[in-house]
Amino acid sequence: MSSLDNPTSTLPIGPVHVALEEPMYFRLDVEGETVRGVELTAGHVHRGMEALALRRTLFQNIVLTERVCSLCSNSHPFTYCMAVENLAGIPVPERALYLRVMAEEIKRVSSHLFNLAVLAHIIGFKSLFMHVMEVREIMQDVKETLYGNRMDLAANCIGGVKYDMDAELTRFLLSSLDRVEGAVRKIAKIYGSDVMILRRTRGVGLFGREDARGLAVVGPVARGSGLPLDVRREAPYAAYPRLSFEVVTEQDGDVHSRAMVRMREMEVSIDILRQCARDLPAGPLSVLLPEIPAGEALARSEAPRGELVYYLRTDGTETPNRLKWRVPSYMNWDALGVMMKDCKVSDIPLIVNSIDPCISCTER
Amino acid sequence: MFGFLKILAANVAKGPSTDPFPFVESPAPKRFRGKVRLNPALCVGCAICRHVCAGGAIHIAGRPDGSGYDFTLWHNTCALCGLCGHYCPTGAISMSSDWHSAHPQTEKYDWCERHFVPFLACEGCGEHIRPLPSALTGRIYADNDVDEAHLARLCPQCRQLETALHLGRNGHEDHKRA
Amino acid sequence: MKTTSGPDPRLLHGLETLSLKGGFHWTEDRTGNRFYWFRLDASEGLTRAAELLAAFEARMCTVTAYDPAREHGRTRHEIAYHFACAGTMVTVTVPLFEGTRSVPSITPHFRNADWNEREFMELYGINVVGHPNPRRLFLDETLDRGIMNRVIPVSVLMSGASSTDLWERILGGRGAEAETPGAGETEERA
Amino acid sequence: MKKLIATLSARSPWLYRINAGSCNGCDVELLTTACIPRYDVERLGCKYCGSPRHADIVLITGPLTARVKDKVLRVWDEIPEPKVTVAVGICPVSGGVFRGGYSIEGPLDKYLPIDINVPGCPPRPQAIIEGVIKARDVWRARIGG
Amino acid sequence: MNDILPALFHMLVFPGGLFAVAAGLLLKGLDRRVEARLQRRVGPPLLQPVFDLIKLAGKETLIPATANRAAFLTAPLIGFTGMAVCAALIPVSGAYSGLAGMGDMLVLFYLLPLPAIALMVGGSASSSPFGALGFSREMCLMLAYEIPLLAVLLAVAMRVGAAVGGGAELSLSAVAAHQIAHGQFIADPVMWPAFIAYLLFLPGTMGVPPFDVPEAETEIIEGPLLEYSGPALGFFHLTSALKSVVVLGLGVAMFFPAPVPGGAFVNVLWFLCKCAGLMLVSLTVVKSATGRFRVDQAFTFYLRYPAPLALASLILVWQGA
Repeated sequence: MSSLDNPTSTLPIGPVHVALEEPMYFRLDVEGETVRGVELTAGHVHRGMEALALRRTLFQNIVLTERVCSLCSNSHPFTYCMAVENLAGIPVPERALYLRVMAEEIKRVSSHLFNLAVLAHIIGFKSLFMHVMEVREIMQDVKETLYGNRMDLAANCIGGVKYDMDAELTRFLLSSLDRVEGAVRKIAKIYGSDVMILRRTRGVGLFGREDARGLAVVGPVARGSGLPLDVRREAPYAAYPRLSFEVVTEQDGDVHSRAMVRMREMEVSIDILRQCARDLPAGPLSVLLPEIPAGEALARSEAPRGELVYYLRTDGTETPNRLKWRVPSYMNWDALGVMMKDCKVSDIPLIVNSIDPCISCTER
Repeated sequence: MFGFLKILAANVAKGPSTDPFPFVESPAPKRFRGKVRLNPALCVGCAICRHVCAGGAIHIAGRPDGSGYDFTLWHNTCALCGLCGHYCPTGAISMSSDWHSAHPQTEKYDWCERHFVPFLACEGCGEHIRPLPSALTGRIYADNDVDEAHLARLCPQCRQLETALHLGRNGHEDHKRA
Repeated sequence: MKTTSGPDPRLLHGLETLSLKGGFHWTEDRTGNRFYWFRLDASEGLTRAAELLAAFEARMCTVTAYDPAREHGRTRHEIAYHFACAGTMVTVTVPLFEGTRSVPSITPHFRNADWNEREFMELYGINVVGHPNPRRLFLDETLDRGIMNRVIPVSVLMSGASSTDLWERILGGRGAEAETPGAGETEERA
Repeated sequence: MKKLIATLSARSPWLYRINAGSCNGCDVELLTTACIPRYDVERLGCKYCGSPRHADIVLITGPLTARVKDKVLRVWDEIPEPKVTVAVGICPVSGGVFRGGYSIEGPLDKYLPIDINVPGCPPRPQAIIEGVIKARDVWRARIGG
Repeated sequence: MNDILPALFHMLVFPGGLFAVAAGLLLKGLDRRVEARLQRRVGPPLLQPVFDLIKLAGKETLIPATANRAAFLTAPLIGFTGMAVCAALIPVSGAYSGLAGMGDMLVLFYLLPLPAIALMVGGSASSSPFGALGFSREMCLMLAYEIPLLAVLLAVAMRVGAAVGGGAELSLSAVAAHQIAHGQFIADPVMWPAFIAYLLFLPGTMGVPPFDVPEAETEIIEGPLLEYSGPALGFFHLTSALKSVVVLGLGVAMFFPAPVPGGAFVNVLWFLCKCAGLMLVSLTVVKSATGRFRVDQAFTFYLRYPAPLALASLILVWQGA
């Protein structure tokens, strides 16, 4: 409607742009306010981490992988450690398996809260953004109290975990979970009924089930399009085989349904955390390490953004021969092409945020 | 919108949730991983901390005169991962809950944890060595009735010799008793 | 708890026939998840393997190129294609002979192989025949193609992150550079 | 008079953040610090702005990767003088765990005059506030207060 | 000569000029502080907008290389001058009855869009693609909110006009005087739809959520303001402060202008309180409780709700209800 001037023009977004948490460059062909073509240039956060990993010892790589991305920062060392353990056949103690799941789910809740908060930020709903971020602060406090850092938990080590829970910390965790759960329910109600949110997110960034299958998307993007993909269910690891949880899906495949998947997943995660706190077995936190033999191994996990794959290849020395990881966002970027087709300029940040893209993960 | 007004009203009623930090100190929780600290009395210079440090923050160098070694940890490249403390065999390295890290650029290279750890002369052969901390000797010789304090002040060779002799003596006595 | 029962035996059999002699085995993690590993005869087999995997609705997870030996002066590559198929992982490895620097693209069968292939093109300097969009992906133009092929000398492996230049500034003349004291080392390693 | 103006001006430090290839950790913590009620930098007069041209204090995260370098330097140039630069996290200060990578151009002080460092991985929001306050003092001194 | 001096005084000191600037900045400060409270924050000091302006005055003004210099630099002045004139037209009952003369409501109607036009000029002069997008969005939004504004003004003018003998009374001071004598319009059910329409018009003209589309930070990085810095940016802020006094003062004059007993000083305070009240209801709370419309949604919103409401009042007035 505002295409008063020339029919198409070029609009650059990024690499340094407020709506993008991270640098990514989009070149849009726009016709008034309507997007006709998208071309993206990546690589601004490419730090050459896979080359660095070959120069670090197997221990140093725990820390290095944690810095792939700080929003899913627990999933990386966790899956990396699983790859080492799969390779060397290290039996991780039962207690450690539960503690690992706890760290993972705590991160998932705060990661999803962050994504939902940014959604509100993008549509200019500042108060809601702040409200959700304040709820996230409860989880940040949990992380800071349990693990000593608000982003990078440093919970994992090869063969187990580095930290323990005691009665007092468990009490603290459970009471925090109660607070978060109450707040999340209220937030879910707002996201599900607020006129402003519904008008901005319903029917925007449509991504159908067939597209989801064809582009092999993962995580909440796939589940928002009705595909029940979840590594925790498909190939259970750590303590997940002993926990009961639901794989959340939504059918509409728009920005709103991806948001609602995350919303409902938080409640599932809170439930998993309660189960872990209840069933936490006694025992050691980690095992003594054997020599790491030469070989290759894979490990998979469900990070907050979807399936995460680690491939490790060793040659009997202290440094890996190859360490490669495929992050969930890597699979989801292509989906943007489908979602952004003929969308409005105002909806671009919203659509980009709806795949919860992690650029630092993708580019390493 | 109207649902959200309720939250706004509740917000006003609850009052600000702002941390009064710059005006009042904000303590970190007990487990907080802040600046790394070294207790030089416990450090034996094994350098496992340097080995596992992904940021390359730790530097350990002996003095040319053999009087001891310098331990330097540069906070500006420390990722606060805590692996050094986790793998430290004597518990010499720990994470403090000190999170104050802002400093002007002029202090960039001085933002360090520095310690000089002296060597002592071995009570056996006189060579410069780092005595074993009591925490460690206590653990190693928990089941033996040896003079731990003396053993701690021996170089590895003399200590080996001494323990062998000791075991030999005891073993001999046991044998005699039997 | 597992909802899936593993890949179709016909797929496994088909991949096995494409493999080198003895180039097939499987491993299992502690939870009982299986990983199938195939080593292909030659890179031509890749296209047929991809066809087969696509027919059995495998999902391409990722592709890893690597240099198995990391020897000085020689580069030899292997490319491992990782697929998820009915809840298990199937890895198809294509060894490239020394001097061979190209593989066929599998994008006709797996749309999402695009980025993966561009990535090993730029990082390892391997050519992909038939790639629809062979631009650089992440690597800046100022950096050489095939940057991962640079052999890393073993001496810098251990603490690659520290440079002497930097430490001279930090130490600021305190304590001259000397080697790590040996004291204690032997005990702690034991 | 000049001193008074400087003192009053220093009560309005507007923040701008640049991501020079960060892993998100510091970046998210910056967003948290700059925008949420718990830390409320607005009570210090700070405002978080979207355009570099409105900024007084620029907070940079990340180790400065090869591809982002020119863009970061260009954006930094667009910030009107007088300005103060703060490096947040260990990456811009020293390269952190990424130091020595083939794609890392940092540390940042090779290219930009840094005033304040706030190391940490990531630093606590309170530490970032402390950095902003120190930066504000630098800024006040720079405009003559 | 005798006419010019007071006029100049009204333009430069009270209620235009100094007073309006001070009042505007104070209102902005209050707005930010109350918004902070709604969001569980402490918020900035009340005088924060003043500090911001002092700061901006001392910064350098960067001009993009590709910009049209003259247009880029004059744009902020256009809006400022327009609003300074407008401010002198607002009657402060009990202290100042407005500039004598007919038709100042029409003048206001024509001058009010000036800040928006200044933004459009500045945005297109900066030659940034975001500025251009901001331009088209501002234009679109302006078309939408001017319709209800016109209807509201006419409804008020005709209501007063009908009472004094037919036609429309376009003098604001007469509008205020009429209400002081015969009861305020806020207590007049016929005028309620118009009042609601005016409340809905305010966030649009002030560019706050849900109608901040031309300056949407997360979409087009503050659009037209993106390239401005230093004193030039300061002028835009100043204009916005003045404009808030103008539109809020206009609302007060049109719907509840009655003074309180006491001197001029008390009534100036009373006027400010009424402006602040109007601001809190129509701007502060609204922007805290909503997100941002897409530009097409904002456009249809204005055509769907405020315009019919204002027309309803107008028709009722016309029918002589």
